[in-house]
Amino acid sequence: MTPARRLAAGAAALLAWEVAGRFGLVADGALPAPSAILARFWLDRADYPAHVLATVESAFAGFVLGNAVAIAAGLLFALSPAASRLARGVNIALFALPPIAVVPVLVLCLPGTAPRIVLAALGCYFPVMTATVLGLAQADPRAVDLVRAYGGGAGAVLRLVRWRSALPVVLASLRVAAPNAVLGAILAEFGGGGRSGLGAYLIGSLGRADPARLWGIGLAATAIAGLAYGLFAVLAARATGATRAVTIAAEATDAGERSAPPAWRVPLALGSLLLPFALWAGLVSGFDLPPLIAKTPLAVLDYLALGPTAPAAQARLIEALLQTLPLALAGLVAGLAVALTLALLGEVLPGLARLLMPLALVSQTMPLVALTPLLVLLLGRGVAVTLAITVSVTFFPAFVAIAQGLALVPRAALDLPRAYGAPWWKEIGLVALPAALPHLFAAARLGAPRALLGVMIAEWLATGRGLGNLLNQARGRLDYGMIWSVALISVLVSVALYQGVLWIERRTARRLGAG
Amino acid sequence: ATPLAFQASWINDAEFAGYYVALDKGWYAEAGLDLTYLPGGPDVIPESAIAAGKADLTLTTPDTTVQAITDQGARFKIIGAQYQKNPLGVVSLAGKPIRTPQDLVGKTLAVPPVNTTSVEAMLALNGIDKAKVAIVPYQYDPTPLIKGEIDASVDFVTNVPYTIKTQGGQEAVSFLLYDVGFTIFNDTVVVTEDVLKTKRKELVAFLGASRRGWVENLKDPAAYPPQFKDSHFKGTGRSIDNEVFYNAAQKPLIETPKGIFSMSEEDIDKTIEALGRVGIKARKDMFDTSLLAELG
Amino acid sequence: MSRGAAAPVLAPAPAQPAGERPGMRPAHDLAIEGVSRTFSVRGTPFQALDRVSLQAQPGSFTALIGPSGCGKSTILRLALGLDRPDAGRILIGGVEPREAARRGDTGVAFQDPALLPWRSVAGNIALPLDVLGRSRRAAAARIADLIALVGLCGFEHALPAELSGGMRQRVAIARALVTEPAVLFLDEPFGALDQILRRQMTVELQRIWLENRPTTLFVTHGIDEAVFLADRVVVMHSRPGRIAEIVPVEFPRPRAPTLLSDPAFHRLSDRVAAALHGGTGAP
Amino acid sequence: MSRGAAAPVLAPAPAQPAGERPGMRPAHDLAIEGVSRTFSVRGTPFQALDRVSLQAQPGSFTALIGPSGCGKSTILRLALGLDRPDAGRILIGGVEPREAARRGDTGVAFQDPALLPWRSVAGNIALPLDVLGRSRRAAAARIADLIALVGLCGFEHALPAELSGGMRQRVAIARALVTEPAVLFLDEPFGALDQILRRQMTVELQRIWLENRPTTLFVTHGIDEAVFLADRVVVMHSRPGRIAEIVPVEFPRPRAPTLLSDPAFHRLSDRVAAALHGGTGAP
Ligand SMILES: Nc1ncnc2c1ncn2[C@@H]1O[C@H](COP(=O)(O)OP(=O)(O)OP(=O)(O)O)[C@@H](O)[C@H]1O
Ligand SMILES: Nc1ncnc2c1ncn2[C@@H]1O[C@H](COP(=O)(O)OP(=O)(O)OP(=O)(O)O)[C@@H](O)[C@H]1O
Ligand SMILES: Cc1ncc(C[n+]2csc(CCO)c2C)c(N)n1
Ligand SMILES: [Mg+2]
Ligand SMILES: [Mg+2]
Repeated sequence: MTPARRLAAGAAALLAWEVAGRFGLVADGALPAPSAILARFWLDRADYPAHVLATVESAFAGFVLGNAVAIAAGLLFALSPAASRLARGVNIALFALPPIAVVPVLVLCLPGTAPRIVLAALGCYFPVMTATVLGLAQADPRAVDLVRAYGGGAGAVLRLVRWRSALPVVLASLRVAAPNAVLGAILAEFGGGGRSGLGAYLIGSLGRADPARLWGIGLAATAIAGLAYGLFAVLAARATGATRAVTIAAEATDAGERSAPPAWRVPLALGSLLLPFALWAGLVSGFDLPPLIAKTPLAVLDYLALGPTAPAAQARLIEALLQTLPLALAGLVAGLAVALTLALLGEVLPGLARLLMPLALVSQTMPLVALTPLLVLLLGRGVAVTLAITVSVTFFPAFVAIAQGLALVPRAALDLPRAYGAPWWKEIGLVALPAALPHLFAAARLGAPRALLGVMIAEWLATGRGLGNLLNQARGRLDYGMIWSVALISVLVSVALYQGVLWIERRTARRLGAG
Repeated sequence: ATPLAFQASWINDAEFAGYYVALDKGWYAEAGLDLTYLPGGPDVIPESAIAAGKADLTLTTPDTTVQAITDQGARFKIIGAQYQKNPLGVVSLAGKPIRTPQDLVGKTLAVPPVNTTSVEAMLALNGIDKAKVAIVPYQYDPTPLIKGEIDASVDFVTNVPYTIKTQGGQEAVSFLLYDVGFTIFNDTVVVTEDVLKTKRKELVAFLGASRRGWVENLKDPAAYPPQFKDSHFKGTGRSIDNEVFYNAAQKPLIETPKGIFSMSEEDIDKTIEALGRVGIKARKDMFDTSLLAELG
Repeated sequence: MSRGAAAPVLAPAPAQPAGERPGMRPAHDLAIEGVSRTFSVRGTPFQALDRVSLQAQPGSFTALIGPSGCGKSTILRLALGLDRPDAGRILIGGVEPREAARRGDTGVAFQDPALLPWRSVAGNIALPLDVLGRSRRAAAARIADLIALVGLCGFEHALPAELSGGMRQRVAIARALVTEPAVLFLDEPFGALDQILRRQMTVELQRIWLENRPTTLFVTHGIDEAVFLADRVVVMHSRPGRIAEIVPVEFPRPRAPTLLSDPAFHRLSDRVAAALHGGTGAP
Repeated sequence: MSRGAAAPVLAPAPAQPAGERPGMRPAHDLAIEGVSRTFSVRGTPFQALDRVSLQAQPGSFTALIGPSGCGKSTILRLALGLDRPDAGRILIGGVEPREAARRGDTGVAFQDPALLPWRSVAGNIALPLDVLGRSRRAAAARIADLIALVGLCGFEHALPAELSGGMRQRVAIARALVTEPAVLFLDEPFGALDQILRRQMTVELQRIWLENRPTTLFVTHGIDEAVFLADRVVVMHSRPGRIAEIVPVEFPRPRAPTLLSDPAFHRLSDRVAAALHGGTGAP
């Protein structure tokens, strides 16, 4: 697509949106026309600067903090498979903890804007850490051998080869981190009781039943995230160009999630499971939280298994889990399918893909709570809306990871199918996708915890079923035993999904000779 | 002046207008208090704030507070009630009115998470099987109600009819849960027993100054909200008209001849009884009316 | 190596019969007409090819020889449609390179073996079949023959990482031959082989080539190889890359290995060497 | 190429003087003692090396020649500490390979040039300096000399993607020489070069080698190259990879290109060829 045609297509899409909004064609007018959003924005113009500034401040601080920690952790995990294995539980927990369970505790423990910064940082941590580990692991083995042949140790390999190989992957992951940081800040503003920030503006605006205002807020958030996204997209593309291998290394590389030495496997797996609990217990006592709110692991054990509350709690949890789990699996598959489709579209019709990017970005920064009325009007309150919400929270990190993987396929590998006149799907199916397999699996590992979270969000916002609803209602009842239990279960399920993906990945790698 | 931190139960709106009046008039300072006002929000759980010591006192919904005391062993005391009658009600469109609990059968009702207990109580009190009502989550955006995706929502009747009128162009029909048997207070003023012991004087001072603020505010519900346009209500995303509506609508729910915040024996009994019928075991000793008594 | 019955004959009938055996895939002619290509090397333009013209008759064998960096691989990439010339055009059997590639008329071994690390030896050899949508099963015998031809029996299931450099290059040669292309491009296919194997493979290549007589463009640094195999040796010079001389080779076929010690062979080789020396040498 | 004053002399004094010029990095001996290595090729064991022993005197030049897949590259990887033998051991100047590498005593050009795509030609050549923590600035002149030596003037700032196959290989050669190693490993460094350049580089390599006399292990498929450059030619056979014969080469140095047409040279070359032919050929 030429820039002119892309512009035309963009204008056409905007026009269609305008018509749909003006004439109330979508969801009985719950989708506002762009002009209505602009008009509302103009009326509200005095409100925005302070809110935008507050959100930018928190999001930026969280972005810097989260990414710094993520990259440092990624370095550690890349150098030490044991540390990586040990921290896996904590990592997934940080990514999988539902914000609706986390924010009340953050708000209680931390002063001022700290909860916003922490939530923004949490949104960055996992994708960027994963990308760092993957990028470092994916270094060309020939280059690694070269440095080692000159006596270079892990440090020299890291300094001269690995970090530079990781650069495009890490920069690409910052494309994910940017909207996540903005959304994280907004979510904390939304619920945290502050007076500034787009999130605070949003919670006040919800009761107005004015979609134009909500879209204005969402688009302002998108604009903030979009700037950072665009910056890192350009930087990542540049870095990719000069990182892409010219020829193909004969050895396949691993995807970063290396297994630990066999003798250590069992203790590390145990440690990985126990570490989050230890951290949890430590934080609860460290912040001196009242026992009403902050349940210790033992208190949750009591609530779930030993105490008088156990039978009822178990029954409710199991019922909820049975509602949530199948949808989470379906959502994971659907989210990855969308991610893959979008990434492939980027290869085949880059113009169209670029046209879809703003839309994808909106889906990442628009707080779902603002979209709920539109979604339930369009899709009802059943499986459709659940899958839509789940896909929307799952696909983006996976999409960016896959697209980056495809962009790094060595030139020589693609020459081969092209020299035989391969149609695009064969070029991709026979060469590009297999070559990008580590990135594909990294995408799946990113998707797994998100899928569960997505279903829980849908249950919380729209369907009123499953774990999400249980959590939501437990909050209403001040039933902290149940809140912690649901959080615990959702993390355990995420860990299980993650391990499942890892298992498939290992089997595939072994079959393809990289294991 | 002694510092005192007050955790509000929601974002800045007319629900807290009385406190803003007292703040702006300097009546807390006059009463010897250096009041910190903390706005609330969906993730600020008021009971948590006082339990964690972030605030000295807060406003709560009594059902959750009582449950926290009975089930979790929290050491809370209720020392006053802003709403004599809980403003929570079932709101529907005049075109498809829901006037009684019985009308809810077979309908879809949106309920905010914090109010699930109250709604289930109301249905039980009226002999309605909750399985016959499709209860879906509610996030305080009335759009699904206006568009007819749901039949009714549980919301503050002081607030949402305004939106339905301005955005939906329709009249709202509503009934209070209170009026169908769920006779509880709301925005109960709650403290921990510790604070009650150590800051009794300040709490009394707070109640006094706040009562002054509320009396002043309710004299003319249209008077104060516009004055808060560039202070307490700045940037909330809500409109001053909405706050005026809210302020007027809440007037009858707050005012009582015994003085704002008061909890009469009779009303305490009503609250205990209503909660008791859904298994929430409130007791008289959870309510401490002695501070109000000091106000006279 | 027997011709797979499954391979469809897509190309139009050639202007001149390509080979002896009936039912063969007809070879195509290759026409390179005034092709120029300028790259940008770190921002500054670098003319890799300057008006290169070369006509190859159907069923002919052309060797391309020239100093490193003179544009040999660039010509191949252009002829395969992997790159586009700035001026001039290339036609294979009268059609655009990409079209010819789509029809399955071209086969190639790149200078770098470019094996897919996740595919076994047999899988890598079969890749062109997979691309062209031809049956792997029907070609199983041919694949086995090719593996034997390049001396990799017993390594069918080995992955590239488990092969030596020379073994990888041999896989690439087998892959170039698997589709029995009408036009064959080989970019220094024997560069990583020892001299014995190289000689052996040279002789084998002649044998295979005689079976189907694909129009062949053979890039090499070995003058003797070039003279032994080709109908003519195209000598290129560099900076800018251009054709300096075309030396015809008229020994009858099949050529026996004894030809390599024939004085006439040496005379021709010396002529090619002289043509090469006339160039600027390495850039 | 002049010796950079900055390069530290880390190696212990050699048992025997390595060269003529004073202040030079002393060459080390290379001792390969009964080394075996068995790989697993898709699960089945494959013996790549069978009790290979080879002693190289400090300052000696050893050519390693053998059929494709006989284990030449494997020996190099073991000697560089990139892989470990199953039996036997390798010592460089009396220390473990990794230790020697850390000291900066070794230099290598792998069979696959494997340039870092993000580094320019000059940057790639400087990589070993960066690994060893030596000053790039101090070596600037040497790098420029090496770029000229391998005929890449004007391409200093080009990226690997902008080079031809032969040009990339030449970068790898320059890179192997940049540290002026005491022990030099070259794995078919001239495989992708045309014959003229190859000859030129062979002569240049002798010149450079004579300057510092690093102990050199030179893997090649070119018998004439091997005989021209080496003190002795080690001929390997394959399956399992082993040393079949060691042919000493006693022509005085420096050897002039005219040696290549000397009958004595041809006799020796034929002896090497015969030793090679005795092997099993390609696997
Ligand atoms: N990592 C590995 N895994 C399995 N087998 C291997 C591995 N590396 C080498 N081999 C096997 O060891 C043998 C020797 O390989 P090596 O690369 O040393 O050969 P070479 O002598 O360098 O050959 P060439 O001249 O073709 O480069 C080969 O048969 C190869 O299949
Ligand atoms: N993508 C590219 N970008 C910039 N320059 C290029 C590119 N590809 C090739 N060149 C330049 O074009 C010239 C010709 O390259 P080509 O690969 O065709 O050489 P060649 O004749 O195959 O050499 P060799 O024998 O070394 O393989 C070289 O000088 C190289 O620097
Ligand atoms: C004690 C108390 N609890 C909850 C809410 C939140 N809430 C319940 S209904 C409703 C709709 C009014 O806009 C809102 C915001 C509140 N305000 N006060
Ligand atoms: Mg080339
Ligand atoms: Mg080798």
